[in-house]
Amino acid sequence: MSAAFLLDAGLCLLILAAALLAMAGRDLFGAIAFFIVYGIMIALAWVRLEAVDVALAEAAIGAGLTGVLLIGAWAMLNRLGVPEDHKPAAGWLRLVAGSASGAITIILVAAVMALPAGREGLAPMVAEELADHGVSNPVTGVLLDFRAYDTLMESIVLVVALVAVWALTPPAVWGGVPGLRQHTRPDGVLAMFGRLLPPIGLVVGVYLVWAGSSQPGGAFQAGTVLAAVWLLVVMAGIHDEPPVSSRLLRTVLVAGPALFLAIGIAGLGVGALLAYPAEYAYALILLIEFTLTFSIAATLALLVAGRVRRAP
Amino acid sequence: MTAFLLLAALFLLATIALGFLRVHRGPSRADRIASAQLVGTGGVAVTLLLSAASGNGAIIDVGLVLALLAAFAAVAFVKSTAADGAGDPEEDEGP
Amino acid sequence: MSVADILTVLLVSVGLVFFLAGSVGLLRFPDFHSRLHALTKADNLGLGLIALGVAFQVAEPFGIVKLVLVWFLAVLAAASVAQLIARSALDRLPDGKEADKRG
Amino acid sequence: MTGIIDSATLFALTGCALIGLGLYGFIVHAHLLRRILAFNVIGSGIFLVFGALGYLGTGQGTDPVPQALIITGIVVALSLTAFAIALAIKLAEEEKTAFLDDATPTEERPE
Repeated sequence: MSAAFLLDAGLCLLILAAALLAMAGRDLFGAIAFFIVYGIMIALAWVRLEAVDVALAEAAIGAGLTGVLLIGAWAMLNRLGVPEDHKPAAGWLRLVAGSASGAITIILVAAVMALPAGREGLAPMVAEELADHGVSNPVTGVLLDFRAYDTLMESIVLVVALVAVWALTPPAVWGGVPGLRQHTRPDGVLAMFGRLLPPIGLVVGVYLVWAGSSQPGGAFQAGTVLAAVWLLVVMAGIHDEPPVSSRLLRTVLVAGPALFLAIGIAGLGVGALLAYPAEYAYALILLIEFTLTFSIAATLALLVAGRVRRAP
Repeated sequence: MTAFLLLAALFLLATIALGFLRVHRGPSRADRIASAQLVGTGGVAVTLLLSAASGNGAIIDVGLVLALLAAFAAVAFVKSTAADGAGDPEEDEGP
Repeated sequence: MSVADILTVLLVSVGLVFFLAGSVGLLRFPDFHSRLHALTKADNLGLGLIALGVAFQVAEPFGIVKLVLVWFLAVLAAASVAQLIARSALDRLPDGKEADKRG
Repeated sequence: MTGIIDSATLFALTGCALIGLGLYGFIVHAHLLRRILAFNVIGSGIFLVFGALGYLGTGQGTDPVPQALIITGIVVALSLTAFAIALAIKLAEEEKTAFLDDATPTEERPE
């Protein structure tokens, strides 16, 4: 048994333990803490699978933003005095749930084991196509070139999800500011942390999107990091959230998907929807990627901030 | 060298597993969230070792993102413990 | 084995010892405020040593810059969070003992 | 596949177990936040199976096409989680509960 296999086996055990404790832990806050830990472990699994692009996304989202989102939700429910306990699930329900999920797991395991060994995958095809497009990170190539319609749809899904969250706003505060007004001691540790970290986070975010065309990174990872940085600025009380009726904010939110769509439709002129003219492909992909980064950052930050709570 | 680095990463996973116990036992919420952050620090160290083991410098970026966002959950928790859910534990102290 | 490799093995091994000490401290210390020592000191020293050890295996200078940044960010995060959590945990100890077991 | 399983298969099998664990949690727990956690565990289990089956071998990494689809999946899961949490908080504000079966059915609500 090689060291690599032992490491992977240990990592899989920790992933399963974290998931089990996030599912079955008695304390709700403990379950959320384990879910954050679980995100970190999953990010390590992606590193082991040499899927560094996914690892970056999981580190930023699973271990970063989701934790803030869940703890914020837990705190809100706690303050509303919502009981955490309920009548426990009936014995027969546990039995049915256990056998159903057990059966599904066994079917999936059988399916995985039945797959033929030796996979070629689509990597050679992607590498061949990328050769004349200037983007050497295959994942970015897939996201913004071959399967650009997935990415386009996804950037629209994000905005739609935000609109759905905003739709829960009561009429009295419509167009107002999301979340609570955050305040801190001006010379305290949190305010200092909120001033020191964002410049570094901004550099890391820009680095990730810049690096994304030739090595792991890209609009989603960078957008998530920038969103997290903005959330810290808000939590440290340094700057309040903008009102959702702000025209500038709304422009940033739709700029990425709109530009993507416009360039995609213009692609009809050279043959197909979302086709780029070969000589401009690199420049267009970079342009879309940078614009998309800021739209994704704004959308994710507002999704985590939640619905509007204060009048404009 | 690769085998050493991978075994070192495995050793770190074992210390992370010890951290799991504290996240599980608590007893306070502060204990749970602080040990979750400790697991994060261990995770950062694992990414550095894996980067050296595979010679892939981009893996350090994963550690960079983990380290950058390590404090966020704890900050969100600390804010939620204030009376109005939006404060700072240091606000009530004297100058 | 080159000199760089020997230094890596040494530094990483010492780093691992600090991580182990941190985790054992986290488990064995009796109350929350002493457990914070494990969180802030041992693990970040361990991470620093491992980063230094790994630096001997990194070829390009930019990689070393990233390693330094990783360590700086981890120390900054641990120091800030330790102060904030310690403070918020103190608020809930009005008579000097563990008043609120659940947090 | 015969003999000892390789690392990629190990991760794929872990993904299968995560799907089962998440499904169990989703059925057994009634608290909405716990259901959201379970939904996310199922999601990441599916991603892990998908990604691990696309692993091409040491040095070649994971197939870029599944990687790209998983990244979009992770981001969509986050946005749906945020929406689900907003709904759960809305329910808690109006009905003081985080359990769907405690909530007043729509037809019995006063206008």
